[in-house]
Amino acid sequence: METYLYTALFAPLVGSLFAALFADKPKNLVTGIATSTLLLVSWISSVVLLLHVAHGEEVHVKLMDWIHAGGLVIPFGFVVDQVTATMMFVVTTVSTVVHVYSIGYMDHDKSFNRFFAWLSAFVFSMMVLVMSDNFAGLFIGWEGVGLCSWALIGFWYHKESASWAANEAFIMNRIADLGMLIGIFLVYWNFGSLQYDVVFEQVADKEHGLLMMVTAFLFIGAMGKSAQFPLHTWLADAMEGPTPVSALIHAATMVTAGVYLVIRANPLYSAVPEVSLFVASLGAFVAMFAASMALVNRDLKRIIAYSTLSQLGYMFVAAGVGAYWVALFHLMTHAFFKALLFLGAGNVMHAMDDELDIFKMGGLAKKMQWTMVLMTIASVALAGIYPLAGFFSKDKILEAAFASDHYILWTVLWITAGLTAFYSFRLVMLVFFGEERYKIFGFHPHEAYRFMLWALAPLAVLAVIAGFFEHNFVHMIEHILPIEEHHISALTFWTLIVVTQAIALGGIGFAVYKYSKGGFSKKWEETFVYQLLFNQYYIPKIYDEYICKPYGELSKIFWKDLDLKVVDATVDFIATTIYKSGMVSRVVQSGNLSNMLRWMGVGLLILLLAAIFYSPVR
Amino acid sequence: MDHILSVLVFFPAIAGLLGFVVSKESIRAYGLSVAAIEFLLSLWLWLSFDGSYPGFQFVEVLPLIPSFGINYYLGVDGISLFIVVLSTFITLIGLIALNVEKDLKNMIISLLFLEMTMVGVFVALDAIVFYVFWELSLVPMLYIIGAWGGNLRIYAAIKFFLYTFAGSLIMLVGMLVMAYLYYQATGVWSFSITEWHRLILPENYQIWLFVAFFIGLAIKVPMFPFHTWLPYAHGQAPTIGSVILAAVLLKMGTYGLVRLPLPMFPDASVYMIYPVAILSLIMIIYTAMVAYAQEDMKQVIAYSSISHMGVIVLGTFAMNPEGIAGSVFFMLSHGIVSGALFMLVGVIYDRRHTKLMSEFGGLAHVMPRYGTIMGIMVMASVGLPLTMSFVGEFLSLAGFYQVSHTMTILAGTSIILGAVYMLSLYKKSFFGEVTKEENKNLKDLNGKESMALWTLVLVTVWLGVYPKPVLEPINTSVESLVSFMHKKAITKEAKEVIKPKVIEREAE
Amino acid sequence: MFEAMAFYFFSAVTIVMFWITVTSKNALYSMSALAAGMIMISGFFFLLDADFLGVVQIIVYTGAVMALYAFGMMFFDTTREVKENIRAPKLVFLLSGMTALLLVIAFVAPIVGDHIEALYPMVEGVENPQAVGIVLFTKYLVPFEVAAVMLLVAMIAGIILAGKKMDESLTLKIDDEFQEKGVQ
Amino acid sequence: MLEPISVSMESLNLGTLAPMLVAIAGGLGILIIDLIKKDLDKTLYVMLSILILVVDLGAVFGQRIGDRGFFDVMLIDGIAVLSQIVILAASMLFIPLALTSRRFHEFSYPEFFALFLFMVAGFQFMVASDNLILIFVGLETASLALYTLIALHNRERSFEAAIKYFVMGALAAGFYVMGAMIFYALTGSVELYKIAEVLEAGEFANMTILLVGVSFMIAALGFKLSMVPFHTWTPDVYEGASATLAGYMSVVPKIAGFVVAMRIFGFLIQSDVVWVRDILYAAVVITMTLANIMALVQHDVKRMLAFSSISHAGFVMAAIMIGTTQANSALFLYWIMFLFTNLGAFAMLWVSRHKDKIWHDRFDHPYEKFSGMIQIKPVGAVIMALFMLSLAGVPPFSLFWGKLYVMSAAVNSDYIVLALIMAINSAISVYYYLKLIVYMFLKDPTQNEGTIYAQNTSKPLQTIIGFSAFLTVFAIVAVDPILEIITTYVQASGF
Amino acid sequence: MITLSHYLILSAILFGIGLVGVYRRKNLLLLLFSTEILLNAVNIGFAAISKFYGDLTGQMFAFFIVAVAASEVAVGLGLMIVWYKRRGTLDIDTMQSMHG
Repeated sequence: METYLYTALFAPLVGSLFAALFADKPKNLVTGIATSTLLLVSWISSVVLLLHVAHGEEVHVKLMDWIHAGGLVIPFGFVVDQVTATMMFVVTTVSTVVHVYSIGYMDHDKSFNRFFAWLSAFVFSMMVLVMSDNFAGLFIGWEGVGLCSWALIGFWYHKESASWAANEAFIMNRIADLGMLIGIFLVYWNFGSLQYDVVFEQVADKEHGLLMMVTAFLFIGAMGKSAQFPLHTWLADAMEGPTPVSALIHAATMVTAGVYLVIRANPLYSAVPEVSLFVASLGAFVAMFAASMALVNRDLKRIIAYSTLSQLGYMFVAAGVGAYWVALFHLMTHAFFKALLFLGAGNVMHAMDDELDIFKMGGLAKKMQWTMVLMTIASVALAGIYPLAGFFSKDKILEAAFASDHYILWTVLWITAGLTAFYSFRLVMLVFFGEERYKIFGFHPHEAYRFMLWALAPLAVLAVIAGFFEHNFVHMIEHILPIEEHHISALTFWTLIVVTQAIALGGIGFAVYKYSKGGFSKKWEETFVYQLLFNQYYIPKIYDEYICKPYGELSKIFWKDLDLKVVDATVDFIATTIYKSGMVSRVVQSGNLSNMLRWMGVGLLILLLAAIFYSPVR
Repeated sequence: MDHILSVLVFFPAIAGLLGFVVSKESIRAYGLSVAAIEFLLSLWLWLSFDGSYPGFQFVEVLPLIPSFGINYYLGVDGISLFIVVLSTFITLIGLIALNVEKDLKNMIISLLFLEMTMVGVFVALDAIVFYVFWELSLVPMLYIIGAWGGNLRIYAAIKFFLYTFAGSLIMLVGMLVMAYLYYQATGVWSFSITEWHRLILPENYQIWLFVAFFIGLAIKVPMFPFHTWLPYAHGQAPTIGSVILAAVLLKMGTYGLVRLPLPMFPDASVYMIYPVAILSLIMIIYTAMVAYAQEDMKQVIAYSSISHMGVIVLGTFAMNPEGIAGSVFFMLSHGIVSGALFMLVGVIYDRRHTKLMSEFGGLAHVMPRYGTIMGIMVMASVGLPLTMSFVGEFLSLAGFYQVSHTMTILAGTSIILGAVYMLSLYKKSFFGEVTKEENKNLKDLNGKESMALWTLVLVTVWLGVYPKPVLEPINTSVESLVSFMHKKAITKEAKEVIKPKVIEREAE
Repeated sequence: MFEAMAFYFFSAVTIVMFWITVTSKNALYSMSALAAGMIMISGFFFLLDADFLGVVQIIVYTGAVMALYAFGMMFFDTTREVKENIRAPKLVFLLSGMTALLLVIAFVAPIVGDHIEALYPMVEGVENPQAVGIVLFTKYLVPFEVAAVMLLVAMIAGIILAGKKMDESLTLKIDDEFQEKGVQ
Repeated sequence: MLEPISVSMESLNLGTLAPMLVAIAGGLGILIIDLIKKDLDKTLYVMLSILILVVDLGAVFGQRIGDRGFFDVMLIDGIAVLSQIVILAASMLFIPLALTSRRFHEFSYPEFFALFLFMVAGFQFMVASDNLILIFVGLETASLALYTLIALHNRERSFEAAIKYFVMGALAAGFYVMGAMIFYALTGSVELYKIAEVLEAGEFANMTILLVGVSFMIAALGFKLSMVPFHTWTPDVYEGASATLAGYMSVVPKIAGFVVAMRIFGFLIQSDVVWVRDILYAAVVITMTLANIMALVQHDVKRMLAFSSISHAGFVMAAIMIGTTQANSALFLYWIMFLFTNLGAFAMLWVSRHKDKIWHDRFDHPYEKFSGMIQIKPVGAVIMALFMLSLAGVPPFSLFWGKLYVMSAAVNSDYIVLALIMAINSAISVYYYLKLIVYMFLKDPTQNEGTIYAQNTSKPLQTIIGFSAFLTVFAIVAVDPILEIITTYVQASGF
Repeated sequence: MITLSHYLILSAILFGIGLVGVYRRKNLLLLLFSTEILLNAVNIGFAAISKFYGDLTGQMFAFFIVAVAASEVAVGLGLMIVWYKRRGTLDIDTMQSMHG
């Protein structure tokens, strides 16, 4: 099995390096094909591993020692257990699809080769992240995906907004990474190791306060990567990157790393309900918060991005209430339909010459039939309508929240479900149906390449059927994650389903109704609420005004006023004072003999005065 | 070979002297061959080094002023070995990428002399010999900055020289006091550092001496309020000067901290952890912010150097093997990475004769290979895992975490702030459209530059992925150093703070 | 009594003379006063039983030195009033006055001389020049000879400095070609 | 009546006089040769002088340490021998510098060499006696000869220098005799060992008067050693004198002065007269610092070196103030190291001496003159830089070891603050030495002709400079043996 | 009764007068006069001490001081002559080409 493990892990790296060789060469289809093939290889290995571990086995290997200093020993160790295998499956599946899709999507881009190099590098980092058997290895992947995300968001670096978004994403993530790093230090100094198994064994012996600190700091890391409030702004801006990137990184995989971390560290989190509750509450808050922003946004990709954010909130709720397997399950299904949604959006963008304003679209269904179908499937799944994948996972989350007596959370999530359904179909309606507004703006939409659509097929299929594998999933995952038994009556169970379905369908219905009639009136756009939501609660502005600008100004002050005018000037002042005192004291050296003689006299007089009036004790 | 260290020290100097004879046309080849031989010698030193033995190896002793206890005493251990290798390596790389036309001969000869002094500092085990090389290193550097630098070069060069010289003189007084105390204790004059290590002093003496040594070393590092010479020196120095200054000369300071005050004054070191840590924190955060405000690419990197040196100092004062080994490793990685960054800035400066970020933009379009390497090095500087810097930074911070949680969190902001200024540098210069006409036809890296830079990239990644061959000997020596300090410490607090290995920790 | 009277008399005259020497604007007065002061000092020497010294004082100072000075004055044409631009005269008097005052303060206190023994005692009945001669040519022969060398040096110095050869400076002459015999 | 005095020749111990007699006889010989045949070449006199100095040096080595001679007037102790060696070595290095390729006035006089030898003899007497009379006479002999030597350079500035030096010297002589008179008044003796004995026996009863006397002595010797504020002549005289003589003056009269100071203040410090210690402490610090900061603002290298030599003298005075054996040994070590470096530096100036003032209407050696020297005359520049670095105390050049040892002596006697002040002063001093290096190495040349830095050069000069440079660089090898000898000698003299 | 102190005080006063001259005089020749006064003042002291201690050494010293004074005059005049020849004045204030 080790071979499969290493194949799964290193195949993307090989592909990445191979593509990197051609990075500054003109487009070469080989890079796309090679990387996609290698990813397929990786996918196959992952599937093999998944099947292998499905029955409770575990593959654990140690490649080599990485860092060894003092008592700190960090190996390059990899473990494939059920959680990892699931993650690997998700990652490789989505990324294979994205790779193939990108061959078409990036067809005309001059940096075609570079794109594949980075994309594969991302997959490799993600694999390291999920496969590592220790926190440090996790951190490698963590930073690695951050790097790749930076490079891919800023892929079109000639665009100011893209490079800005890339840096924002990286720096935001870094803030969180600091928390994560501190968490790792805490783990090391208190558990003496960074290996998961060693650490988790000792959980029972450790103080509660300590565990709280550890989990809190680790969660700060997760907040950054999974773009939770208040570190969420980068995700929307990250949509500057090419759409396959958004699909892969900012929907399916990287952003879920935070969830993965919480799931992975579940022994720690289960031991501290306070932090778990916080995780869940924050998740619920973000779910609603993001959904609300998605309601009014006009940007095709940003809407999807907010929906991602919202769904991540769901996952955290699940993880927070202890239903780790549900979180993982939702993570998986979400990856499929969200990637599908994004890639569909990519098709639309392509057709619309990278126009993103959904109000400039409309009626595209005629031109882009298949895309419309795919995106609708994804939207339905996202809305959580039976029998698509989204239904199973989302419903479980609501159920878990309800069952753990967190009714407020449940309510929030329930409302959010309605909002989700609404904005999803708002998007579908505005893009594909209604008036053909694109004609006003002179676009000539066309359907994407056939093979790109075929590439999306697996995702579509998975988005539809993944939910039915719930039991297999549970069966597999129970080897590693706690499967809690809900003690809710069948009646409540069914009521919950019905209520949820109702609000989701209601949302869809409202959207369809409203937008088939031409949407809301202009007045609505002038209301405070609309403005608040449209400006993302003014949070980016606040960050810019109260953090970025003061930081820049403070830096300037530090440099110009403090470093140059105080610290350096002090040094120079000492030097010039000495020099000036030389200038002053050269007066002694007047060159006039009379003065020189008098100076001797002065010297003598001083000595005599000292002789007579200064008499130290002998 | 018993005298390999002497050979290592004096080979470049002798070669430098002979270099006067070599004709102007062939001097580059000459310099390269000498540097290459020197580098191979240092590699040989590494290969014949026994990584599992913590003490000093290849020791050479030759009396110089026996009546006063001054000996020509050389030796390497895991801590100094790699800095020696780094010195020879960076000199070689610097020479490969050297892009100077004016007075090339003088430049190469001074570089060779500089190499002698650098190696000398790191292998010296006699305080006076250490001091000799330490001071001597200023002279060629003064010349390099002053003769090939920018407009303010003379100011910068003098500032550099005077500042360091003043500091080291205070250190010299400290050394003399130390020798005297040693004489009082044993009746024998000795300037041997290893002998000094064995001398146990009362705490108040330790503190004063620590301060004396610390001032001298801190100026070189450069620690916070003493750092202002560095931006000038870097800003004005030619590329090769900055490279060596950042890569090796600054390391003298931090190396000195590990070699001198720590084992000599363990109690004072523990006593001073907080003041030093606060200075380091100011250094980390404040200079990172100042770096962000810079308009000149080179100044950004110069200030970033200071910021990173802060982490190194912090790691040194962690007083546990993790921190110290980490900081020693960070010295190496900082040497490679900042050296590479300065070299990269030099590349663009050679082409455009400006370093202002506002003059650039979109360089990634015009010079993709250059942009790639710069990107890698920027990321390495930011401390991305699997680059050398991460190992060092991680260990340094991890080590210091044991001393103070809050301070480590504050120090950890370096990974954020570092990203802030480095990425904004990268964005301003490399991203965006090419706006300036002059930038449109810039040539990408040439063969020399590529070779030098890719080598550095390879090393950065190699030691980031597999630091073991370097980290292990360092760790061996550092562990013995820390347990030595632990044993030597006289106060209870110091005994508590200085933590040898985990196992020993638990045994007590 | 005679001693005291003589002392005070000589003292007064000497002080006045020297005061004139240092303050007079007329160089001739100044020199004459100096000569007179010197003679008065020789008076002290006789008073102090240092006959030999007294004679030397008169011969060397009042004779030789004064003659030299007189020659110098003629040469330098300083017989008439000397114009001197004296800056900060108060400072001058403060400095010297304070110095003298402090010296006086120091000397007023009697010297405790318990442990002093004369190395070369004045023997009763031996004439002073004789005694001096003996000491000078035994103990102080070396300084005496060195003094001779010193006088030789002074003589040579005076001769070559005042000599004609100094009028044309080789140092200032620009000589571009080096002559092998160029020492002259 | 007096009894006849019988003196045995052995008790006179004429060997103690031999070195000085050699020098005096040599001087007279040169005068006689000049009388017999005029217009002999200066090379002859140079070589004769060197030979005489060699014989002189031989005689010094022949002296037995601890001898007193000639009714105890002569005192040949370790420091006397050491300082004579330094004096003679410096003289031997100095004299060949007369062999320049340009003509200068002073060397056209055979009397120059005679006076020079008399001066050397004067210094030798000064250091080889503890009789205040002989010290005085020797000092005056040497000084009067020196004034003349300065003036013989024969330009207006050198006369000015000589006159200033002379007048101030006369005042200092007045101070000296006043000091001596007070010592005599207190002890009835003019011999230092006797003075010390009497004072010890009287338990320093007349402290105030004694201190007044010491004040005068400090003033007098302070003038010789150019301690602030008695230093004012130094820069002017160095500037007016020829570079070579300035170099000589910065070394030889001072070592003689140091020895006298050691003799006079040594016993006072050893008998714990704290006042002397404190005053010297202050004087040392002021001298070092003030001279240093004044040197910072100079425009002329020679004048800068003048101030720097004041500062170095202050540094070394500290050794006398400390007064331990190590300190006194350090003094000699320092001065031997200083000798080569400083003479070398002045010789470099001498080599580049121009008769026409190209760079400055006042100075012969303004900093601008040396700008870009590395490109025109690299070897010269490197050697000059070596001397500058050595003077600055950059290791491993000669003066560093002197500084190290003096500072160590300070530290070992618990004068840590003093050591720190010394360190700071060294740091300040670096600036002005560096300034020359900056001009030489870092600035662009103003002239392109290589000969401008070697106007005055000749083989002997190059040899001397090369020799000095060699010693400057490889001083480390010599430190230990020299130190050993010095320590033995110093210990033998009871310091 | 005239004691040693009387003489010493006289000596001190004369020394002070000499100092006045040295500090005050601008004419080199007259300045040289003043230095003679300094030496003479000390000579009185030496002679007096010699008398009161009954020791000849003081007289010896005085004798040598006289010799030194004479030599100084010779050298001093020589220097003044060369200076006068060049500049035609003995005023100190004209002698300031070197300063700073």
